[in-house]
Amino acid sequence: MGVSEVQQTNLTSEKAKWMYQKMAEIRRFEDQVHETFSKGVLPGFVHLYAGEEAVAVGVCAHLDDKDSITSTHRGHGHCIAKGCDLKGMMAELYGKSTGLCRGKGGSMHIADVEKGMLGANGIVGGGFPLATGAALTAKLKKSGGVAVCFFGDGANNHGTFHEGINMAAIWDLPVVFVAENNGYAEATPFEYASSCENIAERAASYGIPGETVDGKDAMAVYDAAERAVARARAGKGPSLIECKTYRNYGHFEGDAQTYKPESEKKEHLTELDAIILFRQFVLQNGLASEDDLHVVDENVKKEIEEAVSFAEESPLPEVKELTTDVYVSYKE
Amino acid sequence: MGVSEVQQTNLTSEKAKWMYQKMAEIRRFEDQVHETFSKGVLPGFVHLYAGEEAVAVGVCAHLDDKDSITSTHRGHGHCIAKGCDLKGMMAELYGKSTGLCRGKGGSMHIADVEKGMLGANGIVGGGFPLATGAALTAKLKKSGGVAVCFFGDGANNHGTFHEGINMAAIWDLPVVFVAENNGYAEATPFEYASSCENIAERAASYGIPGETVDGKDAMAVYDAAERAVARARAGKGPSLIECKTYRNYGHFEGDAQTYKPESEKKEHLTELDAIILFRQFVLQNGLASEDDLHVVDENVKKEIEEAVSFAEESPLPEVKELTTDVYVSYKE
Amino acid sequence: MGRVITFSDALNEAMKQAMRKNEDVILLGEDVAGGAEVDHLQNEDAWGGVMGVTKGLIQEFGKDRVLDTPIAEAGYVGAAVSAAATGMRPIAELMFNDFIGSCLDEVMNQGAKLRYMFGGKAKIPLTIRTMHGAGFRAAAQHSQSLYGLFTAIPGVKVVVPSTPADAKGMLIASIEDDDLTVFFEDKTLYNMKGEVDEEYYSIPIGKADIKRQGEDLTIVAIGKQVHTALEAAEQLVKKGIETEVVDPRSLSPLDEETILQSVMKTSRLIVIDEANPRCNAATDISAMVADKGFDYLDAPIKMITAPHCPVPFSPALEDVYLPTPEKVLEVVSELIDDDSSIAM
Amino acid sequence: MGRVITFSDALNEAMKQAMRKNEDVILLGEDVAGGAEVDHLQNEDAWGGVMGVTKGLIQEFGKDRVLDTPIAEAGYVGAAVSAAATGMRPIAELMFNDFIGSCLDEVMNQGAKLRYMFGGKAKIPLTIRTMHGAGFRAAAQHSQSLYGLFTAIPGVKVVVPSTPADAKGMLIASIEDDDLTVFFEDKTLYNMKGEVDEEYYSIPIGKADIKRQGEDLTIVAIGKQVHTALEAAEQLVKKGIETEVVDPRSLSPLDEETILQSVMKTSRLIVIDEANPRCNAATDISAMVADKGFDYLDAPIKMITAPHCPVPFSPALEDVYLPTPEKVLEVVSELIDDDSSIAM
Ligand SMILES: Cc1ncc(C[n+]2csc(CCOP(=O)(O)OP(=O)(O)O)c2C)c(N)n1
Ligand SMILES: Cc1ncc(C[n+]2csc(CCOP(=O)(O)OP(=O)(O)O)c2C)c(N)n1
Ligand SMILES: [Mg+2]
Ligand SMILES: [Mg+2]
Repeated sequence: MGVSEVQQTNLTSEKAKWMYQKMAEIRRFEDQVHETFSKGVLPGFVHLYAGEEAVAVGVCAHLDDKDSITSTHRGHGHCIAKGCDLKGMMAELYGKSTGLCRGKGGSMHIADVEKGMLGANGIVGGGFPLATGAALTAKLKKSGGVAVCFFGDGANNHGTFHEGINMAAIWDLPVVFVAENNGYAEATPFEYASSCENIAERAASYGIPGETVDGKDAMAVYDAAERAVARARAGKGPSLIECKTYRNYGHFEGDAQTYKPESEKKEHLTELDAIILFRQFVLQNGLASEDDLHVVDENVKKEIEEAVSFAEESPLPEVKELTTDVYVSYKE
Repeated sequence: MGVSEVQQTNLTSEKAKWMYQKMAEIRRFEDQVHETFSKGVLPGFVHLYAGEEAVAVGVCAHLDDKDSITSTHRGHGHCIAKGCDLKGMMAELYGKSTGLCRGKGGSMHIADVEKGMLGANGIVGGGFPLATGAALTAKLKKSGGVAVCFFGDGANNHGTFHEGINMAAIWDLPVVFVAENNGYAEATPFEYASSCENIAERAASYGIPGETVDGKDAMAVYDAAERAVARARAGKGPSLIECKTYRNYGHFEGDAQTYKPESEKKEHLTELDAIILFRQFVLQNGLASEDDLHVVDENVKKEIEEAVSFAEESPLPEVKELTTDVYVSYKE
Repeated sequence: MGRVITFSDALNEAMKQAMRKNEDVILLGEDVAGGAEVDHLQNEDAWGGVMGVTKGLIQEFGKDRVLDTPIAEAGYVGAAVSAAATGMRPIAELMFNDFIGSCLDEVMNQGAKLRYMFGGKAKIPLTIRTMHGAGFRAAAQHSQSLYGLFTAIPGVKVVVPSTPADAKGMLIASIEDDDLTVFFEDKTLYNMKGEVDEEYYSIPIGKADIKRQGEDLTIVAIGKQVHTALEAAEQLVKKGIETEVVDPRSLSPLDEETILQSVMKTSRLIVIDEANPRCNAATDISAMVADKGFDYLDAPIKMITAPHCPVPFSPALEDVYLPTPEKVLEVVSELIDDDSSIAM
Repeated sequence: MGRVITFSDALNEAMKQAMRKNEDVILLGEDVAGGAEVDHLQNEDAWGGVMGVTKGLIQEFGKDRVLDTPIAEAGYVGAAVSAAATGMRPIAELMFNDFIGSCLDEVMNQGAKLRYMFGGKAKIPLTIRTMHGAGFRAAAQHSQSLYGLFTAIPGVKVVVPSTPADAKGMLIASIEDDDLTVFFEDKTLYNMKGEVDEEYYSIPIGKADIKRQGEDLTIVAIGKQVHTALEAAEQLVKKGIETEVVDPRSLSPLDEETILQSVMKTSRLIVIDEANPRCNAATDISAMVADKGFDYLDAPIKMITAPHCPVPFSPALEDVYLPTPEKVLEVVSELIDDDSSIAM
């Protein structure tokens, strides 16, 4: 791993700043949630995305609102990269009525269908069929949209991986399957649970392209995603991209992470940090100045503070909302 | 396809005759069932194995009672190759109390656990986890046994394929996964539903050996199975063998098979017939004489006739058996 | 205008008309075209489903709207959920309801819950058609009646029609409905004939139908068992007992009102449900009446169901597995003594 | 001899003792060791399950008997079914009961039916341990109570303990049992403390426990709701109402006898089940009593359950989702007028 070797990039300065901002938003959002959670303010199971920012952002840089993504239990990063509102997100984590899901979903089900974010998912492997279905709609409606399925190394052994990818492949659907291989599924190492060396190898079973990239390197992800999204939009079918990455926090908040070697943890918090790496890349390529990035950092800081205040000040849902929105219509 | 090129074989004459006999038994059993069914005597869904004999027999030639197999909805051939009693089988198809399952299972659930035949299965893909579990027992109990999972080309797209094989691979379990690629899942062609060209290619996803053989050629199956079973018994883990084959009858009894080209059907009933091919092989290699095989044929004919009489004359289960054998014990 | 057609043809017509009306309606499932991709079949003799219920749809609507799927229930049912959430109005066929074991997550945790979990910001206009029921000699894994399992899931609607006319109208209603509906088709009813309007029409989900009027006894029966109840009712006439047969038609929502009103009138209730006896629709309906209709009741609520065992293969056993008019008569004689006055 | 330990420790002890006693007992599931394969953890600080319930088992029994599985519920639950059929006595942990969507087939169509379909020539001594229940802010896909779904399946036994002592004794009984048992653990009870014998002991499956004696009212409550019932009962004493609290402990088989005897004594029944209201264990028990105990009843049978909606995330909503002692009191006041004599 290291700074991307793509030194001549055609990344625009605007896009680079957008990427930097999104990565910074994710990091700060997650650090904030970590802190808030540790104070006992936040309820529930919370799985943080910090450390994996380059994946969500490198991929979503190629998407717009007509494109869909399916996410995982570790969904905040995907939400932010897909353009969801930070205030609505934070309020959702607090279970407030102003949350993206009016407080009914929480961290594990955070979603914004209008933005094409089809939901975090509490079920590992739940996203494969859903992404395939969204791509089917795009194909039948000729919307030009693509669907991206983010999934973990643990999910790669679930049956839905096989069923979803095979179906997308036989129907040449516009899907990009993005493995976030962070080395662990809860406490279980990837190497133990998976009979393949790289998830990308499994693409061959479905006759689709598969490649493994350094998931800490936003530009490596960006480039691979560019090819895969282009292929999907051109009607040539799905691809699989495996991003080798790492989660900075525990599996969920409260996990002591005894299964991770100390050296490994440390390395990822320092020289292998995705944001530091991307920052260097942006500066070296003159895509933004230190000052520019400083402004972004400050803005992000403010955004997150505002999101917290918004969440704190928002009202809880009213009791009568307990049974609404189960159905569109239900004759009692 | 054609006569096996393995002309120097170390197959014993005894084994060759056993194989020929089992293949003949399967064919005649199925032809008989086809006839009986068409008279409206037999109830239910019946899926015939005729045409695919070389697969079950070529594989089971390496197994004994301590080994297990899991089967499919098309299970009669596996039963016979694994040594199940023909009378008990036929009685089961008639729903008689003398059936292998006392009439409670029928064709789709025919089983004989003592013989290691863990059941036909009405659920496509049901066998992958079951074979893996039987292999786990063999490994933990150090029985030296292996488990064979027979499955169809349709089943190869089910999630359990992925989950079962991955698990067997990471635990180095003694399983042999045997694909019976007969080109169709009901009316759906293999090429349409599967994104791989050959099922055997998918073995690579699990880091296990995969090979495609001519499933009409009993010796090609026999040889591949020999390697795979030896590997399993040696504790080296699972393998996948794909046998290209064909079913002579419809998906189930009553299927008009409009989806099959006439020429294809005809070819398989004549020059590509597995039994004719194996007969030639046996004779050419001096493993048995025409007379020997004639005796086998006559015996098989008698066996099947006896099985039919036995089934016809056997009593139906008594009404009180309706609710027995749901549990070993159940405090009401 | 009405003609006499089969249950199966009524379903076929419902799908055809719905697909003509709205091009967002698509059909997917195993062999729903059935060989659409086979060259020599292209516009001819494709299966149209394992029982032929979807015959002819591929010819009229083409491969984009009638999709044969791999044997991957989680895959295609999950895809249908999401296609529904993103703008289509799919009909997914789960060949046998017994196969729900391969895709329950997609129904229970995704399709049924997305709308709620997303705070109302999604809808899932998906219809899952599926075959159920014993009596076909199809043994334990192809004969179950699992509507109870789905009725238990908030976010799912459950329809179990008993006649060709109901089948057509309620399938159209299910397709038009903006929620996830599981639509049950008893495989032994496919050949049943009945009068069915030619026009496109829908029957509201959640409205029970009184299939027979009576004052002495209410039988609520589900799906095919409506006919068991009607047969029993005919025989009971001879004993001077007039039976009201209520066909709920949908189990979720359940038309509690109609059931309660009937029990108010008759004071006696039998529920017939061919599913296994525990936590099924029969217990659900009984319990509802034991609460809300307790004061109307003059006798215990009786349930006639399958026993607590899998569906056996042998015809000798399967025939005693299912409810029959005779069993109904036996139970009625427990409820109403021959010598006791009915209108007591 | 009895010591006060947690529900979680009671389960842990049950597994340890059962595994010591019989080497065919193995444990498999996701993270049940939890990093057993990580070098630096080998004999130390492995997770022992997402909630730590199986902590220490890998150290004592090793990798052959405590198997971390991939995230492949159909795969490992199906493997456990077959391992059971071929001579092992596995405990498979399904982390959350909500994940049954990924492996229902293996339970419903394989594990539960093999014995019957094979004419009695197999047994499936498999215990599936699984976590259920709301109140943990775990939202719609990690908070369900799905014991009703399993109770409906012939061939499955269903255990739902409410105290540490019952948890230990019934888990041992489940492991010893020759049938497929699904054992439910309410995640919000893990820290509950209670007296538990140190010895290896078992409590028969199918025997209800009367957790409190009373003459005026019967409450049958499931799992954690036993404690809701007991709390309510304490408050009812002040109103002069003596409540009998029956804990069925297993839903399949269900101890109908004990429930009916209690209703015979009290003439009034409330069932508390925190599952969604349709086709659940509450309807099952109510319906049973509305049939077999109808003549004992002086009042409608009331059910207190969750509403027909998924489990919401927001604490503000989840707190009103679950049954509470207050709700019980409200329902009791409907059943028993303040001014009416109780022993009427
Ligand atoms: C079907 C299912 N099985 C198990 C779980 C419990 N679980 C939640 S996250 C997780 C690990 C997921 O690992 P991975 O896919 O690598 O994603 P990561 O957490 O590393 O991002 C598990 C086992 C679940 N939520 N759903
Ligand atoms: C889970 C499941 N889905 C669908 C079916 C219906 N079905 C029975 S056999 C079959 C085709 C199986 O094809 P294949 O695996 O190729 O086996 P073959 O019949 O060709 O031997 C299908 C779809 C089933 N029994 N189980
Ligand atoms: Mg991971
Ligand atoms: Mg096939």
